[in-house]
Amino acid sequence: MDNLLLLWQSTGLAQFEPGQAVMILIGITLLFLAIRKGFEPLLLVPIGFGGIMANIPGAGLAYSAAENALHGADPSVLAEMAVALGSSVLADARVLLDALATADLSQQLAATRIAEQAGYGNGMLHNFYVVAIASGVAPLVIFMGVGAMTDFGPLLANPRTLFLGAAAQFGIFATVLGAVGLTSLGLMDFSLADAAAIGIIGGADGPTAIYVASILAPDLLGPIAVAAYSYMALVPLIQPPIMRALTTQAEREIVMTQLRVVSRREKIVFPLVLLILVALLLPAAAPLLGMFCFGNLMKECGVVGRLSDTAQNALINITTIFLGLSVGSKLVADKFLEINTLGIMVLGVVAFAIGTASGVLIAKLMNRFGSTPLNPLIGSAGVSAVPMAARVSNKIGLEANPHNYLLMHAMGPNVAGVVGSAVAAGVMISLVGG
Amino acid sequence: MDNLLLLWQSTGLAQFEPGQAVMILIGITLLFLAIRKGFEPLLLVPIGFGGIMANIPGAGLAYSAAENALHGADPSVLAEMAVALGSSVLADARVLLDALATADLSQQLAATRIAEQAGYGNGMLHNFYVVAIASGVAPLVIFMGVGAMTDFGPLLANPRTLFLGAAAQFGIFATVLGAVGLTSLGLMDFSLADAAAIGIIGGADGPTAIYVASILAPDLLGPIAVAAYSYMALVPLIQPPIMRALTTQAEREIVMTQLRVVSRREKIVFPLVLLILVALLLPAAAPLLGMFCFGNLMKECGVVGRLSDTAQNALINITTIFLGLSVGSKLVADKFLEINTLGIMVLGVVAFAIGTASGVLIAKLMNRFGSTPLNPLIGSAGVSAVPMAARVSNKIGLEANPHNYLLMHAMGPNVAGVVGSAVAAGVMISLVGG
Amino acid sequence: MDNLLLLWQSTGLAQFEPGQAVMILIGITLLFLAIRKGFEPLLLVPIGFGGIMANIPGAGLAYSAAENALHGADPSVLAEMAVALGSSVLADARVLLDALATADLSQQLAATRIAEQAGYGNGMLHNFYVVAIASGVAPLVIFMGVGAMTDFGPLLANPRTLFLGAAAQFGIFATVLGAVGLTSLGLMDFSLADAAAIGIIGGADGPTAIYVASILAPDLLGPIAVAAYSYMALVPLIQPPIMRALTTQAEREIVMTQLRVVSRREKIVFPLVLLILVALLLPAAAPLLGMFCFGNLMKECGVVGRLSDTAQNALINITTIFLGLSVGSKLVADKFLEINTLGIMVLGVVAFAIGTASGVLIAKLMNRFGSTPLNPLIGSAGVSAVPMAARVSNKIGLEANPHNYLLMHAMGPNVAGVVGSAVAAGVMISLVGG
Amino acid sequence: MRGVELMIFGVGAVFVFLSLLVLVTSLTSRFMSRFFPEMAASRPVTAAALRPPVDPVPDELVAVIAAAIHQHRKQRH
Amino acid sequence: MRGVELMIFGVGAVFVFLSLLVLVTSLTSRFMSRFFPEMAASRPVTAAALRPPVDPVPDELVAVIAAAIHQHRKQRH
Amino acid sequence: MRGVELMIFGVGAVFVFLSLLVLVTSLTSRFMSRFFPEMAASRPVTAAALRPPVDPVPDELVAVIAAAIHQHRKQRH
Ligand code: NA
Ligand code: NA
Ligand code: NA
Repeated sequence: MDNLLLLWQSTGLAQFEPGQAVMILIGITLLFLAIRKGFEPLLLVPIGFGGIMANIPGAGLAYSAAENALHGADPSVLAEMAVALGSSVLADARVLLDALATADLSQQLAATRIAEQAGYGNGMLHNFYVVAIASGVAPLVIFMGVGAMTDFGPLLANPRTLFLGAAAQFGIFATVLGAVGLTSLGLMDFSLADAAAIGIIGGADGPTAIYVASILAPDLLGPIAVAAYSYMALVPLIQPPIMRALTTQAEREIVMTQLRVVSRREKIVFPLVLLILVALLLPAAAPLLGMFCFGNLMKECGVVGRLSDTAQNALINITTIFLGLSVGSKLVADKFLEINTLGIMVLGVVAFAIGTASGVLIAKLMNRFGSTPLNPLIGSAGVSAVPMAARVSNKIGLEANPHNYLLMHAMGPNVAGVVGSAVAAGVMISLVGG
Repeated sequence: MDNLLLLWQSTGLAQFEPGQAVMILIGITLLFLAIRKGFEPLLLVPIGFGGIMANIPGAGLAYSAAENALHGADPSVLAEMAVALGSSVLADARVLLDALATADLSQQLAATRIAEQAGYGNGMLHNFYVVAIASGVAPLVIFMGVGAMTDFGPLLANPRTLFLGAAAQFGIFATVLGAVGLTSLGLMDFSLADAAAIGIIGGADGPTAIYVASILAPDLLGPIAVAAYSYMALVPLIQPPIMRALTTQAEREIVMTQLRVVSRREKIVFPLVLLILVALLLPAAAPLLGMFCFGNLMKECGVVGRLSDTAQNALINITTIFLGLSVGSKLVADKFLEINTLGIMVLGVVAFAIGTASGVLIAKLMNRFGSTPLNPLIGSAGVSAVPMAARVSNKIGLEANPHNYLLMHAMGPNVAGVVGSAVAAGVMISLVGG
Repeated sequence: MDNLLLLWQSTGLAQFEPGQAVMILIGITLLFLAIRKGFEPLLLVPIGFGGIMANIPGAGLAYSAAENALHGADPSVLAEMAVALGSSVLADARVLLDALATADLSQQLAATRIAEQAGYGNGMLHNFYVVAIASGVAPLVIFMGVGAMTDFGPLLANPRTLFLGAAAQFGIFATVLGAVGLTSLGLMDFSLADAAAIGIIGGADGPTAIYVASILAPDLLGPIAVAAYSYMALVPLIQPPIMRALTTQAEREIVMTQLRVVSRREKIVFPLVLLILVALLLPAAAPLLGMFCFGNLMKECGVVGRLSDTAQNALINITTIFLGLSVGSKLVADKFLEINTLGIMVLGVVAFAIGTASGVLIAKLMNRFGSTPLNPLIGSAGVSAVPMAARVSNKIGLEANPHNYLLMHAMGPNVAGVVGSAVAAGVMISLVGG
Repeated sequence: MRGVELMIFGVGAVFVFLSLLVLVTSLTSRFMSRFFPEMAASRPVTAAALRPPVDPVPDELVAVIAAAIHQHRKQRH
Repeated sequence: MRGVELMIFGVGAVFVFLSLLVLVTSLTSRFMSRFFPEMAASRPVTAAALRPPVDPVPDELVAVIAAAIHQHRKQRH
Repeated sequence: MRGVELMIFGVGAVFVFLSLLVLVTSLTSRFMSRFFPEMAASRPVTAAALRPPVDPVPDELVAVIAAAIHQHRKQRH
């Protein structure tokens, strides 16, 4: 009989909380969007699945050993941990969970040791998170792989498009302002670091957003990553109306001059030039842009083809699997089902919209005052979201002039947007994370 | 002269113990079986080689820093470690090794720190074991890869075959009973957790067996893994006599109706349905079945082909190499050359036999009382050992009726056996590991 | 205004030290040599790029959390860390950095905890170094991959060539003597362990050199790795003059008898024989030669093709990327711009030259006193540097006799050189590292 | 807890779980073949992935999350 | 520090950085096309990698490092 | 311990080890070519891997382990 009870108590049904059911539904929704609608499936399939696993009641896959011990709620263990955390011995599990979250390093170590002595361990997804994200390594490795896939040719042929990549980052900082504003209005509750992390969603660059969130606002990492990848998938919906509203038919018809051929040597030198500029001016962006430039150099130098291939395939794929599952670990009900999550979703789309608009407006300006014609539609590609945003520019351009292929011209601002958001990330980390 | 002495003392010859020589021979035997006889070579080659390396005298590749310090037997270090472990200062190395094995976490940390201060480090294989198996990650990653290689189509076309996958797990629990019985007869010395881990050998699923053993009985992991993979390789020898003995010629000739076509959508939904059932009922199986379902969803959803490819190739291969070497680290003479190992080998083959028989018998029952014909030979495939067991069913079927191809029909119970043993593993961990 | 100051102070320009600029130039030089001159690009591209990243001012990518905290030089943190390190509270950052380097384990842990509490973290490259090199795993995994790429056929057809692989290691030990000599003359400042690590450069084997340096002289790892790979790339320049000077035209024209066919079984048994000899005589070489033999067995046994493929491709490539970046982390100005580095560069080339000469001289001897003709040009291939050194033998041989292809004959001593330097490494670790 | 009990409960739990799986799988298959039959085997799922989405799904996602949070907060307070 | 300031400095820093990158990139491109024009597109870089080096570069590397160390030591003492 | 000694013992150890390897390798090759000659080069080893094993090897393995354990226990007690 005891066995039956033990079995029943160990089932999920006996331990289910409504929030977990809701989160499992959200996980299924993400999988649906990824599989049926083609929303960034490479990330959203692992994230969605990880989110479901994180909310399996009683499994504690997303919790650390100490959190699992507190969820286990064995009275004697609770009492011991309360002492370790400097709380009242009578404190209940929920209070202790809050105490654990704000405890200092040595208290956390003490609590962890008690939990491990009592037989509790880290959940699988928690371990993935610690190794892949908390250490910072997974976003950096993905950025290296992205670098190894990036062709800076169109950017080098027309370096002025870097300004468009800068302009589109305006959305990032406007969103920070928005987040701070919502907080001062009492509608949300974001610290400046939170606001900075949320703003990076507007950079339309997944690994950058995850990297910054893991440093500045780990608690918000789940919603930020979900928002970033969701909106990146929605670029073909979000951008066109803004692009049409801000440009005239005449502007959309502008034919740009063909890009010059860029030599192999220029392409080899560019990542080094960028790295040295980072070294001189923005060390906080060094990990992200360093790995990005390293990947690009491996690709362009032509003598380490097997390393470049691995960076673009086996390594980035392995890392993506664990990055996605790790992000999923941040979709536990307690941390995701907050009013802040809604705020993040709303602010994220605003950031995208402002970034798109800024890119288009600056492109208009450059067209008006520059010497060579520049179709403002390529401005929107400055938000990143490679290569989706460039394809959108191309598509809207073709609507206006069926013989005007903007794709290669838009790839310049598009990769500039990747650099731009990494730079913005560095600036944020310098100013806020210091 | 001192140098010569130093060189000589550092040789293996000066430090060889007979047990190590024996274990090296066993390692060579495993390699011979793997290479010449084709016994599950993907695992037994790394395990056998790891086993040889683990027993190189003086190298301490399979030991932790603290164990290496105790084997080093420097008197002052021993005395310090004896204090840390709460033993008598006069205790010799063997006593301290036992004390270390049963020490609590903080004593182990203290002993480790002393060993590291004295210049001892973890052996290479020990590090592999900690990272790959003690963390649980390697079996889970292999299970993900297996999931990405599994086609649930035959199972979905005939879901009743899941019962066969359940029936064949009877061997697991009968073996637990056997292990407990042998212990109460005083022939062996297994705790209930040991017995549970040994039983899982009957699940005929390598990663599941390693995963359960790493949780419930890490000391027995070496023999359990060796037994599991050896017997999986011997499925074509163990199963046929049992299958022939329990079926009539008429039953073996039964032709089954062709399987219906299963839609892509059903295949996509199945891993999610299974995951949710796990979430509701058996959280303890969530890591294993979660990763398995994740791998399968990646394969079936069709939108993350590059992740699925990596899970089936680079990632599972890398993990297999380190998993095998890590298992080898548990083949050190001290831990392997116990009477218990013999008991595990014998119990393992009994588990296989009982599982096979149960599968066949339930299949006979289902054939008699079901509406559609069911060839009892596919029952034996329920033990897992994909795809060997299904091939055996096919082969014995062809002997009875040269035009009766059972392979696809046997794949249903075969993959059901994988699910079944993971479920059994979850049940074990809930009931015993709590 | 504060923001502007904060931004400026966070730039690299405000924090640049001349040494860092110099090291960035050296990094660029390494990249130039790798990309334009084809100097071992697979390693020197990651090493060079890592070296640049390690010297980005203010980023601290190559430093541990404690080092970053000391570089941060916040007075209250410094004071706390001074206490933890047992230094005077008034000690400045430079003094404390020295104290940290010589602190014992528990002091280091205490200092690290203070640094982490104060918000400092490990640099990215430092983490790579700890995981890839300090653990020893990356050189071992690369050695496994090299094993899986090595064909022992030519060696087995003519086992006497193992003597050439032994002879060429004379350079290693002569260099140790040289390093000790330079120290006793007061020109350099090398401990015996340093000297041993430097000598291994003469083994012409990158992973072996890195492995030994990481154990015996981690501080010198950067220059040692750079010297090893640079000189391996320079084999076609360094060896020919020595080979020509030590041989007569008649010797260079010697045609060797064709190699016998080696059976598959002999190739399978060889790595096991080698492993067992290591086990009996030289446990200190067990990790290196064990992994090497394991890789070779995976290749030759023919039943684990997918593991062997992965070891030769995805796994070795991934490991090479991180190994290279990790070595780069040792190119920080403070540690690299020492007079010792120059000494290492000079001693390295001397080691190469002596090894080449010893190989050629012993080959002459074997030709004179042996029963079968042996072209002394293949002696130089005994230094390792596979397959470059064997190609050089072939090329010089063709100069003397345009129909005399020595390549296959030189592959025997060439792979013998790999084994020989791993053996020498084991001897060093036994004698010096004990 | 002894071996016999472990065997009974273990085998029982495995059978219960897999029986439920048979049930749920059968129901799901029937449900899907009735309500979401695949149009034609020739339209691969990957095609959908390459096609940009055309309906305003962000609203859906936000709506789902909003409802979820609302309900969650209500229950806690 | 408040949001407005963060926005001003942040946008400013991004623009300054990318403007400098435009400048440096343009200069580099011009410099390279003038002084190191590529001989012919048909000579791939990988060819260089396979060709053994022919000039005594070790001297170069050692010279660079020697000079560097010299300068470095001078500055510290 | 000084450099000279290290050189002597080091070179000596390397030569001893590799000489033994020459010896053992030669013996093994001779032994194998006499007692286990390969039937025909055309039968690849992988074929054996795919063929299910036909002799009752589990007995072999169990026998080896049993003997080993027996001997091991005898020596310890
Ligand atoms: Na961007
Ligand atoms: Na099974
Ligand atoms: Na060598």
